[in-house]
Amino acid sequence: MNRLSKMSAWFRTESAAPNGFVPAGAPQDFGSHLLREGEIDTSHKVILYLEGVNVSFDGFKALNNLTLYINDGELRCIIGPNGAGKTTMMDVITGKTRPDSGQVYLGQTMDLTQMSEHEIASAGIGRKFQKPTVFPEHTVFENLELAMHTDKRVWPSLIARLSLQQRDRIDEVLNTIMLGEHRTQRAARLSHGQKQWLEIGMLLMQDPRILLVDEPIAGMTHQETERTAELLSSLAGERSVVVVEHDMEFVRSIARTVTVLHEGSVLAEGSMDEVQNNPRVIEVYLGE
Amino acid sequence: MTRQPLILHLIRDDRGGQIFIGLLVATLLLVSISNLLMPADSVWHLSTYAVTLLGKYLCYALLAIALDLVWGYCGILSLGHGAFFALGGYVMGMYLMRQIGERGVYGNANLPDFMVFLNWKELPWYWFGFEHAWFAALMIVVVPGMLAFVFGWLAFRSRVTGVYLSIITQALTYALMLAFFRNEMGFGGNNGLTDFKDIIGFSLQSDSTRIGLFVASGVALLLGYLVARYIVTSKFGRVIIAIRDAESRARFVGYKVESYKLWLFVVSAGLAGIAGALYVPQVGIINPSEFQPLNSIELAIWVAVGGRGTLYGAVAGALVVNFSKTFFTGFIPEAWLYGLGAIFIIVTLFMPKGLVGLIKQRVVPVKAAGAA
Amino acid sequence: MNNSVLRNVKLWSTAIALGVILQAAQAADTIKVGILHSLSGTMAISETTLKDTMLMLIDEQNKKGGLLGKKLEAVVVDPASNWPLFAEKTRELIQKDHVAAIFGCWTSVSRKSVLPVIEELNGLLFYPVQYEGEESSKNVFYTGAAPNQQAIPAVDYLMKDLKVKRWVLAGTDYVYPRTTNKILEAYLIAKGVKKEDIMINYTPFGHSDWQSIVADIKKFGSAGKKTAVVSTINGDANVPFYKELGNQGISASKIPVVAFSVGEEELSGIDTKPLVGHLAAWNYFMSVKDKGNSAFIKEWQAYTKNPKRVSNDPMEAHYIGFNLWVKAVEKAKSIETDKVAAAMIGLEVPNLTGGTAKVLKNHHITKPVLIGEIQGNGQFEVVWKTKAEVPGDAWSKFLPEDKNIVADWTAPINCGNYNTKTKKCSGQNYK
Amino acid sequence: MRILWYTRRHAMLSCLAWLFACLPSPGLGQDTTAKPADNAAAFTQALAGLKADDFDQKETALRQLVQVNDPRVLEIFKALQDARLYIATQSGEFIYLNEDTDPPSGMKVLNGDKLADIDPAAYDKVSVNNQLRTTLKELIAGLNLHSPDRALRLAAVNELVGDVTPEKLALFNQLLTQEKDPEIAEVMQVAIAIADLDGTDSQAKIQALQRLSDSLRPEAYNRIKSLLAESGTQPDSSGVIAAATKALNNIDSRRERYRFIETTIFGLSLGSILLLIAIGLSITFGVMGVINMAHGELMMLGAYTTYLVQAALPNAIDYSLFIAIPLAFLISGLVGVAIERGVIRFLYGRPLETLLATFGISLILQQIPRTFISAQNVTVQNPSWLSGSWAINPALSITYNRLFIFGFAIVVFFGLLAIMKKTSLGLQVRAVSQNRAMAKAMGVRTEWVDALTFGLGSGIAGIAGVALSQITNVGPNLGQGYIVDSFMVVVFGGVGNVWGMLVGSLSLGTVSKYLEPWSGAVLAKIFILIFIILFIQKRPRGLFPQKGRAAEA
Repeated sequence: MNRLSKMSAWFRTESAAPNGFVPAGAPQDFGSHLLREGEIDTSHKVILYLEGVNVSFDGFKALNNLTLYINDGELRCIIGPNGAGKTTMMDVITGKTRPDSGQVYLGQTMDLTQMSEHEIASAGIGRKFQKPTVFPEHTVFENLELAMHTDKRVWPSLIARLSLQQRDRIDEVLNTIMLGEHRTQRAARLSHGQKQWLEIGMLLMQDPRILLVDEPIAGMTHQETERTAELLSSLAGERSVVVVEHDMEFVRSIARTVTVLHEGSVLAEGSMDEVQNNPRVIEVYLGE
Repeated sequence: MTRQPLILHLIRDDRGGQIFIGLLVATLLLVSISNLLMPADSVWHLSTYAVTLLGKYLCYALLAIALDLVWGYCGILSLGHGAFFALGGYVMGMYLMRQIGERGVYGNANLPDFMVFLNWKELPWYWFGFEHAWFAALMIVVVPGMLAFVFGWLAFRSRVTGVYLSIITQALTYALMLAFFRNEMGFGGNNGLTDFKDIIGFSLQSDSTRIGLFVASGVALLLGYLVARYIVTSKFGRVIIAIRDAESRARFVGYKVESYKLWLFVVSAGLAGIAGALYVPQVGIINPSEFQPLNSIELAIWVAVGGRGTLYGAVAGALVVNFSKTFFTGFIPEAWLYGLGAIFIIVTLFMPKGLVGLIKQRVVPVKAAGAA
Repeated sequence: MNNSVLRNVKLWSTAIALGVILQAAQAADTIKVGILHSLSGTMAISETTLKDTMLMLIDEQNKKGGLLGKKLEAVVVDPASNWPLFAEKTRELIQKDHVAAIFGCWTSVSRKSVLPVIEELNGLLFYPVQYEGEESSKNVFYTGAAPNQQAIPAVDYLMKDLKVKRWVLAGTDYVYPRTTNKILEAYLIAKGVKKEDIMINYTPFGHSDWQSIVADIKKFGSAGKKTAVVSTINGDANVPFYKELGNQGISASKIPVVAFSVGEEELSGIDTKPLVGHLAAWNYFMSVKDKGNSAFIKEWQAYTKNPKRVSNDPMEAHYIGFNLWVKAVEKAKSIETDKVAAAMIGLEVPNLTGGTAKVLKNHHITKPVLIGEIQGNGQFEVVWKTKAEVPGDAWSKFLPEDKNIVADWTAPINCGNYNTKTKKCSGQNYK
Repeated sequence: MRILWYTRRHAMLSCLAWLFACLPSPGLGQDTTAKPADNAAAFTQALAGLKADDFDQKETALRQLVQVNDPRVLEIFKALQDARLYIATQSGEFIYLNEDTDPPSGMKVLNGDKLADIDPAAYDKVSVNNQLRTTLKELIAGLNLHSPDRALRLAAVNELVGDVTPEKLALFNQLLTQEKDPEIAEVMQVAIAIADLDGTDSQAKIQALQRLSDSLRPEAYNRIKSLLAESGTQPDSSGVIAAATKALNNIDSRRERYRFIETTIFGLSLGSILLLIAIGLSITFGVMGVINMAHGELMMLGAYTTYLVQAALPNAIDYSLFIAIPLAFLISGLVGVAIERGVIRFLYGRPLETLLATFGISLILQQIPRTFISAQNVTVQNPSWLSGSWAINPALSITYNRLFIFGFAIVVFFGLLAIMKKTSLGLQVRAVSQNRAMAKAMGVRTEWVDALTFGLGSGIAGIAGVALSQITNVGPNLGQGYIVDSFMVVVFGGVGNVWGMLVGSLSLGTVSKYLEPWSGAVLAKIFILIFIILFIQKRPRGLFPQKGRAAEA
């Protein structure tokens, strides 16, 4: 617990200057706010907007007029049966899938549908996949190094050397995800749960404003699950966290607001209790 | 981290590379001495035939490194790398053609023979400047690099990967081959460019020039290796391996994958171009058959035989395959295709890590045991 | 230009040549003969036959007691249809195996690739295939036809005997067809043929889809004037071309095709029945009735153990070239390149069509020109023949840029590319 | 200009021969009143002329022979055309030689006596050259004008269109009145109309031009063109020039239209070849994800199968394809199964490595015919029903072999479609390709399905080879020429999408044929390649991509 709180404290201090490496452009006037380029405008409290998003594959509507808002600093859980469009929604937010129609905005100003994956990632959206994906041929340490929030363009990478500060950061995250003694091991040789943790670690290294976490506890022990819940909860506030999860117990343990997706659109939204008592939700879940 | 000279730093953890560099430097010295200083009838004398042959192989080895860089480290199996090699060769060929001057068949100082023959009245614009060595030297990397840039920019931006990329790179080199075969293109058609006389003032027919070219190839190979080694040991190198293993992960972490691929592809094309440029004066001819898709496939085979993703493995592969090719074509000309075909199958089936992997398996454990 | 460099080149090459000769003199008790023909790759189709021919000839010579009291030894290498490899293998043959002479090459590009090496090392090459001319090297003897020994007589025949007024010059896009067509175009225009009555078409190697081109030829030929196709289409592309011709109903009596690259060997891959009457111009046909020829064919078929094996023009060229070389070595009593080359000029040996082949000062030989019509059995029937042998021209008289150039490897000129106006010898690496 | 050593032919003599042969004759009209005795003497005398070595003398003899009204003449002419006419070296007797029998047999020309067991060495062939062949054709046509056989008459009339001289005109007019067959009559009318243009009557000319303006025959077109050229800039008082210009324009526009149709047909034909070579690959590559570089060599095996079938059954060339097609399917298919079992099954999921291994296989397969048959190309004959072309009209004809390949490609395509959609194998193949593990769990024998699928793709490559043997070289290198093309088609159409492949191959074929007239064949091909490279950038998954989750696996 101690480590964790230290962790999130570190996040807070560091994030005072997010995207620090981005050349500071001339202040631009967006309405009443003065923003620097690359900065997320959360002046209306909402950090992520999805409005009327539609996606279809070969006639199958994966997202159907989906409208969803995530507030800045919120921890949101998204549940729904298989095929409800949870993963597709994440794909749309991270730029992997382009919506057929609809708007996706980060803050007031950034149109995510016009940005590529790496731009979205640099703008501050981090994602953890359903199936843990790490870089198998790299060591745990290198995995974290690669994920680190720094200038990720080609030329800087060619001459990049790790500073002491950066090494400390990696060490810190290594401790957080309890992979300290595996730091020189190839990621391919980690267990499933360890890979999950490594991926979460990479997410932390990225220092994102929004964390999209897809089924984080699959393959984790009970203890690990608890730690994950703790970590995610501690992250919320300064960051926004969106968790997709099947495990209701886990959702209950962390959730403040829950959104239920069904057939590509929002079926219900509210606290866990409200949602669980919603007759339509009951129908959908029991009907299966 | 202690400060070390860059070169030592690059090969510090690279046992294969150390051996490779040692062998390469030794070969360069021994061959030069044996060819130039030993009398022709001495058993220690190495004939110019052997020197040129070795020089050619060194060029192939550099080409193999270029491919290993993109394939072994970034998973881009280009089946059109022969095109960059050939383009580098053509640039060199153009320079050498311009050096012929009025010593050509038709004695025209301004036009290469084949242009006189095709009744061209003046030099086409794209031949301008190639009489200057510095310009040609620049173009050797710029021309293949430009092609790689345009092609890569289109391909990587639209996420053409894997098999598709392999096939369209093949289409690229095939299209170039057809284009260069056309006499109207102004590159000598099927006959290509040949009958070179001298290079930066040295006669191409003298032994010392040949040794010079041989040494130049060796040095280019060495530098190419070190450049490649620098790239793969930098953070850039870790990123491209990450891209190879989990491309979308790399994107979501925030890397602009297409830039990395593009940059690597261009560098690799430049290396291939240098290899081609050194190859041409040693073999004395460049013609469109160098663009054959078959050549590029064979190149992939060298790398696979040697072992991907180690750089020195690619060098070993290029040397082994080509030496056995030379040996078998002289020894059992009718049957060598069977042998070559069998090698490809055996390597892919039983030696997924190539010769290098095999040696590592066998030798390293023994060594480790001995040390303990 | 840079004279000192040139002198340097000469100095070096002489030194190397001397070295090579010294080495050659020390060679063992056999005389080695290099055979440089592709045994794999695209050209294997044509060149393998020539390798076998050479082996047979060498075998035969050894049965007769060899040469200068020594046995001949064939050194066979495979340049694998790879042009740089031709140069490499030439170097290997001369420097490693110390061969006395090389018989080899087929395509122009392979010869061009070998040329600098053979000149540098002062070797001897016998080149057996009809080619584009525009070349005469001190170290090469051209036993195939130059353009004036094939193309021009054939066109004369078409013009005079078949009254052809409209011409399609169809070829594969490389230097031999380009040169031949260039010479022919100049020749036809000099003969009063209008430009619009000449159609020139180039196709890539191995072209297989001839529908549009044959349709074009058909259209071009339906303009009311007698039309003929002069084909310099190479190798593989011929089969689909002739098949398309036959299927689109272009018979020889409507639009005859005279080919310069289609011989018995190529026809053995084609069903010739629809092609009867189309023409080919060569210096030799298997069907020529001659004692020497029938003996040669008999021996060839016995050697290959195939009673149906055909012979062709480049084989005859090797036959002539080999006999010339043997004779020259005997005359020079040496296998040194310079002596043999000097002894070659003026030598005569019988060819296989009842005449004699004489070596000219330009390193080409005299050859008769024969025009044959394709028969249903895959053979040619001679329908026309020059009265005497035609001497081969290295430089064409019909090309303006060649007008003043002569090739003469005897004193005082001693140059393959001598300009009679400027009195300069260009394009040579040495004198 | 240089002296030509080889001047030989003398136009003079040949002109004289012509005059001698033609002058006293009434042209094609045969003098039926000549006495038999005179005829016999004239016949033998004329026949003796064929013994000459000189082709001009032979031609004179031919023209003399045709004057003699003798039924044997036609037979002699045909025998000459087919190179069956021989002369006994000793006796100088003419015979027809039949080399198809064993031993060769013969028949005497003069009296029809049969000769069994002939030594061909004792006879010399009466050789003909092109010039004589042309003459023969014309003379035979003249003789056949009266033939009762409709086909012969039609061929004769067709041959003579454009050659109708004023003397022949009367004959044609007379024949026309008797002709019952509308097709022949129409050709005759065209022939007469062309001849009419030589006359002086403007009205007749204008009428003839009106008739000709419907004709697509090149003879008509050329005659009208030359008529216009002759009249030059003279004032057009009679309206002939106007009529001729109009007729020419009319023909031109129709020709243009047919030219377009022809190009389209050429394109479809090329496309069907592309389709055929790509179908097999679409299975091995598209369904199984194996980059089969040996695909071309499997086609080569099919082509060699055709050769072997023809070599084994030299008398059944016409049926050879029907034996070769199933056999080639079987052979290539078995080789395919062997490749799959021996090599590829160890490499699933590593597509780039299948590329390397199959490339090795292709080298070995290429060398096999070199070792066991020969490095040379081999002869594969076209069955007679595949030779020649279907003439729709004088401006448009389709060669039978192209037609056959088009039909064949379509049949194979739909055959494959049926296999994939209707049979249990097809179902299993699709199941395995979509979800291997699930299919396995459902009890599909995936290994067996893999082998059969690969065998199926290879077998189809084999039958494509049979088709290719009908239009191109059969040699060890056959496959290499097609490998890049076949990959292009599959990639362009969309991997794993058969309909995409159909549309892709046919459109690539036609586009390249439309390009060819103004760019040439090579540039057209380069453009197509560049187009495909750019196209893949735009649509990385081909013309008809698979979408959704399955596509991302």
